[in-house]
Amino acid sequence: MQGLEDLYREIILDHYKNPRNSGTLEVPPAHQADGYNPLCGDEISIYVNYDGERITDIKNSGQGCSISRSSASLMTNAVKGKTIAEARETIKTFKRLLLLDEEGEKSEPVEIDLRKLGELAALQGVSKFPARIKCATLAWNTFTQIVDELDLQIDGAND
Amino acid sequence: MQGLEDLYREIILDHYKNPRNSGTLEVPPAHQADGYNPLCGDEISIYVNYDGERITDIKNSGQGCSISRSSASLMTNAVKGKTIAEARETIKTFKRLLLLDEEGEKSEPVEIDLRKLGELAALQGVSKFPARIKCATLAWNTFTQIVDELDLQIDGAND
Amino acid sequence: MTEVLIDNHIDVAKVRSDFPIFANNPGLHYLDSGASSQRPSMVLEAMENYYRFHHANVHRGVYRLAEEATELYESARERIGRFIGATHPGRETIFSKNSTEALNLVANSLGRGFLRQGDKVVITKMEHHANIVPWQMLAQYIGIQVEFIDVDDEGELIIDDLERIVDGAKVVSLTLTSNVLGTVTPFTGIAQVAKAAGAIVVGDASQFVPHRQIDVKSIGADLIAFTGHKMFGPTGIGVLWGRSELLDQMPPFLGGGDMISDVRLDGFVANELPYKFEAGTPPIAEAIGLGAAVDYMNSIGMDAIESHDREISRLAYEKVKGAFGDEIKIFGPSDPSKRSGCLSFELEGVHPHDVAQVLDQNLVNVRAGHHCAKPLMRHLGVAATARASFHIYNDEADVDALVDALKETRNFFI
Amino acid sequence: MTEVLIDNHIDVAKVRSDFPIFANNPGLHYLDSGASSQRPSMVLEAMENYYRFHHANVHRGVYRLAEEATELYESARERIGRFIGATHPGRETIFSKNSTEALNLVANSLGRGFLRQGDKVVITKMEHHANIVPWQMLAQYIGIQVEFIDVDDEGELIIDDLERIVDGAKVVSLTLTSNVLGTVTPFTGIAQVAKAAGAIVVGDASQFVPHRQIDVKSIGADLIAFTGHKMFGPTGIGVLWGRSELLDQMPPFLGGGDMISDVRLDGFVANELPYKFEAGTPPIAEAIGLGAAVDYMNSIGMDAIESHDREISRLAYEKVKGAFGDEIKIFGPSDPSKRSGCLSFELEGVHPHDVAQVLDQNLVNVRAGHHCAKPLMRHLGVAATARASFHIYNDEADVDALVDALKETRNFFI
Ligand SMILES: Cc1ncc(COP(=O)(O)O)c(C=O)c1O
Ligand SMILES: Cc1ncc(COP(=O)(O)O)c(C=O)c1O
Repeated sequence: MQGLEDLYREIILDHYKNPRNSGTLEVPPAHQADGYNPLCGDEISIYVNYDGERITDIKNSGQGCSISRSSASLMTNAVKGKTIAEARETIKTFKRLLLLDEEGEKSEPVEIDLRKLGELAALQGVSKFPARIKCATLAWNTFTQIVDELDLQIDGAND
Repeated sequence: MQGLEDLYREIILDHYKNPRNSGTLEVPPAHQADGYNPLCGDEISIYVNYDGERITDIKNSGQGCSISRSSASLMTNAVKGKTIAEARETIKTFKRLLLLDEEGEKSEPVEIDLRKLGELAALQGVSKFPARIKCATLAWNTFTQIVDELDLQIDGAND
Repeated sequence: MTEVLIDNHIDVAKVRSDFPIFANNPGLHYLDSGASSQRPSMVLEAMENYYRFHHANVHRGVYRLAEEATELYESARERIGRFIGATHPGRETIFSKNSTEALNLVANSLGRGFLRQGDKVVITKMEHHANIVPWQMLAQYIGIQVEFIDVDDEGELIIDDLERIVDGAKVVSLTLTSNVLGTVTPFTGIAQVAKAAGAIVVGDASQFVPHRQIDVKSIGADLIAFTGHKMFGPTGIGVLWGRSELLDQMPPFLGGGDMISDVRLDGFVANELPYKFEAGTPPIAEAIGLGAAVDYMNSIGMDAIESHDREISRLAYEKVKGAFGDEIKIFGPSDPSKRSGCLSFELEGVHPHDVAQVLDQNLVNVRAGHHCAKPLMRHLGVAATARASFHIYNDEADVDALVDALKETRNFFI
Repeated sequence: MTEVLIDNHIDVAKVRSDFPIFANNPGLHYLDSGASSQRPSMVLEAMENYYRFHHANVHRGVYRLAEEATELYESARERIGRFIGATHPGRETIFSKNSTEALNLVANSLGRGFLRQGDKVVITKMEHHANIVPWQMLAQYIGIQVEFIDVDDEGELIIDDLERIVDGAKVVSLTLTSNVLGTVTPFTGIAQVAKAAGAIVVGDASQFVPHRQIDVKSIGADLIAFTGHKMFGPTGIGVLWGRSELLDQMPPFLGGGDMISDVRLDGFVANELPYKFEAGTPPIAEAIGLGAAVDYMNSIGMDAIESHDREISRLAYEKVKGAFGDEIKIFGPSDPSKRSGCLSFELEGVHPHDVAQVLDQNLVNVRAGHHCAKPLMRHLGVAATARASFHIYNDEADVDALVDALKETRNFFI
């Protein structure tokens, strides 16, 4: 069995107790997506302002456990200011960190440069707690919905 | 385990090979009821002519195993010429012989006078073969439908 | 460590020795029987014995193995039917795969045979999803109206106004014990009023049957559902009991083998009870296992089981409340004598998921989540609770372990 | 007594030693695997191990036991899905209680989401009731039209005119192997024509999967049902496989816990695959047992299992036909190489029920009846047949015992 410290790193507890980017944005102009974790009842809403090039602002609100809330906080920090392509790259790296493939299924470990990840690296321990993976991915999957939506709009605009 | 002779008594094989009262009667005036054994696909039709007092004629037709066909043959022999009350008495005795209560559920043995039963007694061995009880009772349960119907008519007529 | 639960009713140490999971997981404090109980070895042995000596498909075989299998299967039905007080155990006891399927059977069959657009079905806000979603599906497909009996701050149903609520209802369906609050509902009283209003009364006894003697004849229900795995039986089996007069009128639900008496190209004729509602090869080994579970419960005694349930529910409430006071919110009746089976709570400042995680490190197993009762959760104003739930193998040592682990949790997060 | 089946594929003696039923019933000639197979001890041990060491309810628990149970359950799903060649084993493999429920799920879900009054559904005259009655219920409730592909004297489907038959059909649902005739249907060919006509194609693989390798990706089906207890698994479990694109569009069938992602007072949101179709506590131990059964089949090798099936089907046909000639009527293909799994027959002048009874006295277990295929029986002009069915633990000695016992039957009755 894994120790609690593997799961509840300092950074996680800090983001849990002092959440970043919490709140809502006005929709529209902001894009909103909602996510549920049917297993535990956790709920999240993600709001994104996008200027056609970058994610200029991002907020989240919801209810959840320390893992799910801190993951949302870490995620919003990680993608704020990024382009869609960069955000997708971050999502991909995060999934690898949790030993998930792009579909979110369990996969073999892939080498990742933890230093490049910054604070996100704190979520690595979650991979050892299968029941908590869904907590950590909730915010990310919800954010992915918005990214997909923005991609569609961009495609549409280019048509 | 029980020997085959317990089940397939001479009388049973005789009634199977030389069925009595087989055929149909014209409906109306005859009363008809059909029965299925959903477990094995056996089918039976019973036809009864009733003169207001007695069962003046009874016939049966259908498909079935030696137990089901011989039981039909024995049953028609046993109730032909009887009043409704007498026929009910015979049905009751037959059920007891197979260790069934009036609902057709398994019950404790009750003393019965085998000599009074005549040929019907040959069906006693069936009680030791649970899977075959439904074969033996098919004709009887189908006949009971007609008896019930006649009883209703009598009640109706007396109103 | 702590004094042992004074309980003359049940010899918990002996009971624990009947359940192999405890010998195989030393130190385990299993407090999740509300989700699924453990199995005594007699239940496992009954199923093993069946598979190793007697297995064949039931009902249609003329040979000895098939007769033995049928006899074991039907005898389990009889014993389970008698255990709940059925008038005709052999006809009224229908095997399903779990409570959920039993309740879906009820909703679908009534939906096909009895309910029309606009008809009112009354349930409660404390129902498990198994007794909500099937009715919502009927609302979607045939347009029935689902109405909810409300819940007060004590976790009790608000029934002052019951006549009005059930007025005109075609069906009233409710739980006998809440799987979240531990509330035992005044089922019989509600059933009387509902019947007087002409409704069919359905009871979800999933959490009741494992702890309390039920007598289906006298509680006023027309239909009762429960589930094997919460009462020491295997997974893969549930039971629907119904009054045979009603079951006889209800159209079948699943179609296939065994539930028919004839099939032609242009239609089928349904079989008699109970087979009409058992399509396909039934859960044979599972029924035999549940029969053994019921024998086991009888051998312990339903009186003793109920007394134990009352005592440990009270003890858990008092010890946890005593240790944490206002730092903890316990859902459900504050009168511990009204509680059965479980203790749902919220430790201030710590999410239930995190509570369960830290408890697990201390080998204390509790469930965290919405417990398949999201409408109730929203009513309580929470997304999730932590829930400790009990059975006859739990004692005061388990409660103490819970309290100790909760203290550690608090220290970790706050 | 007789020469032993020359079969390089399977060491039958070794296989029999894996199945406790044979040691516990000396002399048994079990020829009813078409109704239900026996279980090897590895399957029983997998379930025992689960109950004794790891049981808890799946999916919702944060603690170790619940994680272990979930891992065992989901790993069984993965292995079963891979065994049938699913592209997404973890999403497309849905557990039901048996084939029958899987087919009812299909009919009901399509009935809710895809079919309207007057829509045509094509099945065949050789279907098991499980693939007839659910459609007849839809005919009753929403007014679909059920049409039947006919069967010829060789027990084969008449498909000369297939384009016309499936023209405009919304669903074409048929068996891969007849449980009465032993016919292996030209499923893939039919599926192609049906797909070209725009139909959803459903396969009942209940009798196919136990004997033949299936690759759901390549056979042209959208949905495939099969059942655990015929393939060495426990009772109480079946499988529905479906293309995930289709399953994603299909509305849920049973409502309750696990199949939702949210429930509010006024409605619910369905969960993702596969949970959307798994309401309530699933058959956890049964899935684990079926996972072990699939491992067992892999360890024997599906090639060897198929070769054995072909060989024993041929041998039984030839020996029985050889011994009784015109005194026996064997149903299904007269080309033994076209047969799989079973031999249905009528011994002239003796009712199948009586045949089975005398055979049982000789410890030869066969089934007698309509085999849940009454429309086919009427087509064959019989009320019942006797059916001997085979699996990997049967060999030539079983066939010889069948022939000897049939001789005794004839002498007794004629
Ligand atoms: C072809 C076929 N389909 C469906 C079934 C139904 O299987 P189950 O009774 O396990 O649901 C059977 C088994 O009897 C079968 O042989
Ligand atoms: C009150 C109640 N009803 C229904 C159910 C559903 O039981 P199952 O999952 O066995 O169908 C449960 C169990 O979670 C329950 O607690």
